Amino acid sequence: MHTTPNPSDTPALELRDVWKRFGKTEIIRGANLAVRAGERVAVIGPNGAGKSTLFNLISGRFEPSSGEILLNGQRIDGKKPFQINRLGLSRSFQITNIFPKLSVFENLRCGVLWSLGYRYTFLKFLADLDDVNERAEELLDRIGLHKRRDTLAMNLTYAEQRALEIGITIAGGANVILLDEPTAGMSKSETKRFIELIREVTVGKTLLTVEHDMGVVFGLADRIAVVVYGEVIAFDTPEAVKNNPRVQEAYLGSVLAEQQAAEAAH
Amino acid sequence: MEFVIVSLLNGVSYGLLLFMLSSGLTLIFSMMGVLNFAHASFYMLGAYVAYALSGIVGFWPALLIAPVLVGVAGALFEKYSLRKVHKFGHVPELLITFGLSYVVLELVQLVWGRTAVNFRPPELLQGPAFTLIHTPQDTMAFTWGRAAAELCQDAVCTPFPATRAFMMLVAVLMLVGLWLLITRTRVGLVIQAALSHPHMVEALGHNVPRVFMMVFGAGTGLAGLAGVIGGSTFVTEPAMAATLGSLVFAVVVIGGLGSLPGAFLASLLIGVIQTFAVAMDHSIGSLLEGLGLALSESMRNKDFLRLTLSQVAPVLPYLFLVLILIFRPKGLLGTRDH
Amino acid sequence: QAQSARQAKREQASAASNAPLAGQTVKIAWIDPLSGLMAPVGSNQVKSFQFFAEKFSGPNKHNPAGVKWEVVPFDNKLSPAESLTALQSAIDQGIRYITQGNGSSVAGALIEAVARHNARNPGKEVVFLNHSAVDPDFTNSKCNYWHFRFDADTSMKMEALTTFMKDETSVKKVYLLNQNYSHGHQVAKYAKELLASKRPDIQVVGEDLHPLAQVRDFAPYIAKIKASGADAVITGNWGSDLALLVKAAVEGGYNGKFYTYYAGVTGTPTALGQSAAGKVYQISYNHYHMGGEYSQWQNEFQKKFNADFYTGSVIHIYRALSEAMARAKSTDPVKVAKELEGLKFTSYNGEVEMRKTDHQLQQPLYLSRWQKTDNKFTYNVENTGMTFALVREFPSYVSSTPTSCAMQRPN
Amino acid sequence: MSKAYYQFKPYNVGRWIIWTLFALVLLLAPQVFTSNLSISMLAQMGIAIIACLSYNLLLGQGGMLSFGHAVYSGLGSYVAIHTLLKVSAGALAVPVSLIPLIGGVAGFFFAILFGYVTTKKSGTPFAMITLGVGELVFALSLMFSDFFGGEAGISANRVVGDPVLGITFGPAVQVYYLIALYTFVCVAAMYAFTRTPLGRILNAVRDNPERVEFVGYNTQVVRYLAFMISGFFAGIAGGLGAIQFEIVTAEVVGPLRSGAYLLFTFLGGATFFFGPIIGGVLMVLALVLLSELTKAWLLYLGLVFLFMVMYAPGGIAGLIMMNLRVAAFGRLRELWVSYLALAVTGLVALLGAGGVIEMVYHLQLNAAIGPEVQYLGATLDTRAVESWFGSVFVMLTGIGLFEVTRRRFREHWSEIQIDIEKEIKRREMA
Amino acid sequence: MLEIDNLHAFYGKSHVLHGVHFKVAPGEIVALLGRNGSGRSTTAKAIMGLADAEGDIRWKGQRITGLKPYEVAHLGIGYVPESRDIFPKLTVHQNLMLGQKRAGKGGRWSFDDMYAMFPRLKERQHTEAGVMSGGEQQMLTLCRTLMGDPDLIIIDEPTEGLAPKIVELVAEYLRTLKAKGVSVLLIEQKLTIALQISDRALVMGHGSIVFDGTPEELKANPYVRKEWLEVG
Ligand SMILES: Nc1ncnc2c1ncn2[C@@H]1O[C@H](COP(=O)(O)OP(=O)(O)OP(=O)(O)O)[C@@H](O)[C@H]1O
Ligand SMILES: Nc1ncnc2c1ncn2[C@@H]1O[C@H](COP(=O)(O)OP(=O)(O)OP(=O)(O)O)[C@@H](O)[C@H]1O
Ligand SMILES: CC(C)C[C@H](N)C(=O)O
Ligand SMILES: [Mg+2]
Ligand SMILES: [Mg+2]
Repeated sequence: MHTTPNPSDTPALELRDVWKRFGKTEIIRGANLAVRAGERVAVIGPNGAGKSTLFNLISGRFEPSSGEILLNGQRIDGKKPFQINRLGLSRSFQITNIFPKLSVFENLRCGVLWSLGYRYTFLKFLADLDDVNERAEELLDRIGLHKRRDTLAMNLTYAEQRALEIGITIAGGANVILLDEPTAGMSKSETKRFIELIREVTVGKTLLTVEHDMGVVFGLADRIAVVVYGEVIAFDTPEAVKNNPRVQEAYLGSVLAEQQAAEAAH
Repeated sequence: MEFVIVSLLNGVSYGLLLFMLSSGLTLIFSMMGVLNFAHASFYMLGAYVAYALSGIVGFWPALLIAPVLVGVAGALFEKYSLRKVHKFGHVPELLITFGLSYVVLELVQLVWGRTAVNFRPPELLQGPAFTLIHTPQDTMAFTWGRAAAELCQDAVCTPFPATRAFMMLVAVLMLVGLWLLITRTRVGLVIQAALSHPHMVEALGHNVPRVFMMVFGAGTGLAGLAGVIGGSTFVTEPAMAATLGSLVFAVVVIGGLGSLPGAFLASLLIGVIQTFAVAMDHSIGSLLEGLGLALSESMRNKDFLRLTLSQVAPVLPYLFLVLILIFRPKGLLGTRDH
Repeated sequence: QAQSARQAKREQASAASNAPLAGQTVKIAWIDPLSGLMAPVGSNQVKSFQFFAEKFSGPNKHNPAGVKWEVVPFDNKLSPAESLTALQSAIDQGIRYITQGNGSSVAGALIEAVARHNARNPGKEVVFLNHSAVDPDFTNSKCNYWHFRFDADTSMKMEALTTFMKDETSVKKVYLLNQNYSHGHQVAKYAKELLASKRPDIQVVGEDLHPLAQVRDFAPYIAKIKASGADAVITGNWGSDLALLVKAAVEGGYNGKFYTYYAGVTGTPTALGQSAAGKVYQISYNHYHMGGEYSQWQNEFQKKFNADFYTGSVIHIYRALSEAMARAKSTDPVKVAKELEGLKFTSYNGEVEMRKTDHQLQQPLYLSRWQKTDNKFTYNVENTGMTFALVREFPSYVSSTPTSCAMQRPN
Repeated sequence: MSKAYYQFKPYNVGRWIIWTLFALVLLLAPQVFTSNLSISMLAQMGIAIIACLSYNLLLGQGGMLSFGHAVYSGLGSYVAIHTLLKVSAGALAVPVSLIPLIGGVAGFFFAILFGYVTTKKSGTPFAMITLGVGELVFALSLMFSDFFGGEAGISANRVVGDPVLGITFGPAVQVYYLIALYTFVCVAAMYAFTRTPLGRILNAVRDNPERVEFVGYNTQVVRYLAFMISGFFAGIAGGLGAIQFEIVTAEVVGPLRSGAYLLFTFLGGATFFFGPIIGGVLMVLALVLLSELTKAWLLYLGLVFLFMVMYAPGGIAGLIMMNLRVAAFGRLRELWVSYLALAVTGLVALLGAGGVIEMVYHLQLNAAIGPEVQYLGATLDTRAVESWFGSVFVMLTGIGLFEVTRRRFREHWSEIQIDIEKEIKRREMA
Repeated sequence: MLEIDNLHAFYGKSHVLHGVHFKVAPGEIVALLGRNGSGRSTTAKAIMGLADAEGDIRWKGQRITGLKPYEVAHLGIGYVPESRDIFPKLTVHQNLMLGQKRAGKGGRWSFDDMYAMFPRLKERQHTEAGVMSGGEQQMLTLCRTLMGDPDLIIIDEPTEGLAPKIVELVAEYLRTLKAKGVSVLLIEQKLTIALQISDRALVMGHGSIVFDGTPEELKANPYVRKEWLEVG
């Protein structure tokens, strides 16, 4: 939905002491986080730290075991994914999650429909919904898939599918966007282009993204949240995080990350 | 008293027959993800093949050979037909077994005709396994085999057929055997893995197509075995597949798709419940009247109120099926929500 | 041998000389199941029809009209809707006589469809010859001018059966077990009514309805029957529902008697086997030792098809139809129907009458018992070494039941 | 932004032509096939088309495999026939032509009722729960004979009320035109549905229900709505059935009927909108005509089905579309000869196989009537070795030649496909 | 050890590899580089018999083109796919068990070796693999293949989605593999690591090999780097 970023001080997204247990194992252990409206946040952390789980909790795929999650000051924990989406939060998936048997255009159109208020209607033709179609065409241009407009999504290359994944995510015009490893599996140049794209489409929006590529992280994020063992152990500017010894020990390791970051800086 | 005992035995033995069928179905489903609509057709095939064989080699060898032949037929079907549609997904797989059930039915009728054949259990299994005797002094007694005629002159004798006892025995052996196969061998793992990523399993060095073929063969072989026993205990006729077919589906889903213990539990439950429900002459109308409500004559004649539990007994499994899917979609002992 | 052959020839010649319709072909559409649950019965019956079509065609003493019979089978899959399509198809082919019998449900649909067709298409009337559908309604509340029944309906059979039971003093408690559909309901209903009037001392200790062709395991029912203390069971069950019931009784040590309608229908005798000897009775308008030509045909049929001929109404139908055609001197269904009403003719079970008021054939009934073949009862049913032995014959007037039919006749 | 998305414009002409043709076919069919039987069959086809299309709203559009679709068409039939009875009793004044709508409302109503339960689930649980509901309704229909009329069913007379413009619905042709009208409207309506937002989201739910939840839709609601709409059209088909047959029996809600919908929808082709139309036509041909032509119809049906699933999982519609694609690239003409050869050899094989099958059936079913079987105008003698030998020989030759041509065809076909792929790539690049 | 000559591969109708040829010697780590979609994964699949292939693939002198995947695996080639393909319903331990070609037959590697390599896996030993994090799954796939005791292991993008620290670990383990005499065909995106650990580098473009040489040579060849790898 087209809501302008929240002007007041209420964080766009806030986690208050969120816990998640699967059976006996505690995956998220009291996570706290407050993301300002319009901010770009990168979430990093070792494998299995619970980054994707955190996204799943926020987007309603899982329900937290305890704690509160607030979107623009409104409680959203316990709500269904579609309810949360309607409140203006959208997400992408680490493992590509599109509509394989629909064309690229239709994929995007599906993403647009609800937010333009068409809901479950079956009394209007899609072809007559000018606003929807215009928006979908525009998205098509933005994610650079115009040439593939009528190709079935399952016939796209991996990179194209990733782009479509982002396209669907931003289609509804949500103002809080979660991206789970958007550039995974992409080559350097593609990654670069992609970061540009993300930057472009999320102007004025609140963005959370999980990434392992330090180049991307440092290039994109205003602030970085570090998740380790289900806790947010640091939430700060990139510089501060890079120099945080706990982060280095738990996540970055030594030289290699430096190198990567340097390489990306080219 | 003997009514309860006999009903219980009847229920359990019928339940065990259901289990023999559902175990093969469960095996195939849990390992290959295929809902084999033609399962009951293999059951029927088992009965007919055994009938034909028993005329040549006698019942006992037929009991062994027929399931093997049916299993081979199943394996061949897997190899030349089912395998080809595997890549198209589950709906075509299901449909192809659907089509097979028609073909099997017609072939059986072509070979053995459209009427029931005279498939009888061997001498050894004819007659009772044991007899319950309710003496005039109101005590209960028990003898193996048939009770002496003079004894039954004034006492109430309730024989329990040997075929049913045999059915129970085989079903229990089958349960144990399957259990060992699944828990003690790696075959189970291979197949479950192949469900999600068949190519990967192959790349790890396992011959997936052969394993699939063998599982399908084993599952249909079990159906064949059930057929030999069910066919000789009840009737061997072309309708035998259709009547049990959807019932077995209900059993398997109630127990939890893919769960062997679930299939076992559900089979027994359904067997026993159905058996006892037959004995209940209560209807909603009689219930209401029991609660002190007076019903007018026209009300009493409404068939909705007149329907007794014993009349609906045979459809109870479907009722359970719907209820269980609503309230516990995993089934009784199922592990996955599909 | 030679003599009888010569005599037959002579008879034929004399029949031919006054066979008014010789050379004409009459097609009868046979609309019954050849697939599904009732396929075995259907295939037996279509054979019966074809057998006698061949036997009776042309002028002979069973075919005074001298027509050539031709049977055109349609598989209705036991479905009323499919039957209507078949009827349509038959009418398109110019067939004016249809016969059906398996399943009163189909018969009901056909009766109405024929009535509608005849009303909407004057000049193209169709006559429905019912060979086995026994719902009494067809000749009572739902009676119709174009329908003629050659079987005996449920009430007639129960009339005869209870007449027999009147003298069976050993029977004190009966159990009614039936299929849960109209035929089963009616058997139960008439059994209760007629027992109450003829043997008020008999107690109906239990009554059960089970779904048609769904039950595999009758042991629970037998346990229940045993527990009720019944010494006889009355059942209208047929097919596997009957076979399995009796089988479960034998195995479950139940020693009571079974009074049935359809123990002789294809497949059931095989399933009954030897252990049911002496326990199972059947009430019908024919039996396996009628003697005379009937027995010859029966044996011939047996030899030819390796199956038993039991649908005796087939013979009635050809006889009656030919008789009526001869009288009408026409094969026009309207004229023939008029002649069929009230027609009296001799068939294998003596003089029978198509009662004018309701189109129900009035005929003798027979009670027979399942037992080993012996010198007197020799016919080997389904090669089981067993047979149905005649126990009692009931003349037409005994089994006749009143009708409430108010027949609407076309003017 | 330019209106480039009006991609349909050039196609619209084609669409007009297709719909006009469809209407013409419906209009003229009874002029070509005039016998009672064929008119009755045409009417049944119309009904089957609506039913199969409504079924495909679930299967093809929504990915919901239902084993109990007959429940909705069947209950629609029952309500329609009861309405008809009420009308003839004078208790209601509804024109006969509107009674199918009442059937539709009934189907809709029961879809609301049962769908609430069934559509909570998807995938295998959905399939199983519909199987359960189907079996249950069928079993109960035989028990509640007040409403269902037991196994004899409920019959009624459709000629009631005053004729409008001389239309009494007595003659079969009048009923046919009523059904044809409904068929046209329903097909159009269902086609329109696939082009609406809900229709499209339904496709999305089929493809990836999880993601749909993340674009704001409640998948359960989507399935439920689709289920109701499907139930509505099924009910209309049922209502038309009631008028066509003037009798409704329990089989209309039975599992066999549900199975037939599934089978023939699939045979026609569930992935394309028009597939079920072919399916509906085939359904009537197979169930009515084939069963009259041969006793082995069930065997043929089963075999055809097996082979179709194996070799043409897209159904007949899939085959057609594949060839249209080839035609679109101008390559169909070169396949012409192959097709002819395939057809001829295939027919020869079928001819032989059919002969064998018919003789076997004859031996099993009517051996005693005589050894002769009428087969496609020829007479085969089941006792003569020549007949058997001949049939088997014809069959084997046919199969052999067919296999040879098939292999050649397959090579050719895949060659063409490769070319087409290349061509597509090239166009994309350009 | 592995020799590939004039290899062509197809997906259905589309022709993806056009005459690929290269060699992998015993105990060698060879990096296969290239842009997205250049056909690297397809090469791996073709070797394993998972894609339609024509041409010559020789393994220890024996021609293996057209063999079934399980036959190739039994000859001693292990494959770690880019899509991970863990078996989601099986536990971590069961996943590893399936890596063994025959139950209980010990090879170079034991369960303990694997758990020692990635302690995280030991912790989650009895969890269903499907719920594990992306990175954990990547570790599991690698170990699973090692359990089959291959002589050559083809690894498709092993570091994707791994935390930088773990990436280093993987690199180290690839060297360990080499030390144990296992050859590695490494398909990688991250040039840094690939060039660090490999003995030889291949670059692929549009379905054929466009460069074959040592990492040093590649570093010194700006044209190839720019044209085929898009890095400056
Ligand atoms: N299953 C498939 N069907 C059709 N084409 C495919 C398939 N898989 C891959 N391709 C195509 O084959 C070409 C080579 O793909 P491949 O996966 O081998 O590339 P890659 O070099 O591994 O790239 P990536 O970095 O994306 O993994 C690509 O153009 C791709 O679109
Ligand atoms: N449904 C579940 N049941 C049990 N454990 C789970 C479940 N879902 C996730 N986990 C566990 O929670 C942990 C965190 O997983 P998550 O996917 O959030 O990691 P991540 O931080 O995204 O890692 P990566 O960077 O590797 O993707 C993992 O160890 C995983 O196994
Ligand atoms: C032929 C019989 C078995 C059927 C029976 N006459 C009926 O009315 O249903
Ligand atoms: Mg993750
Ligand atoms: Mg790749």
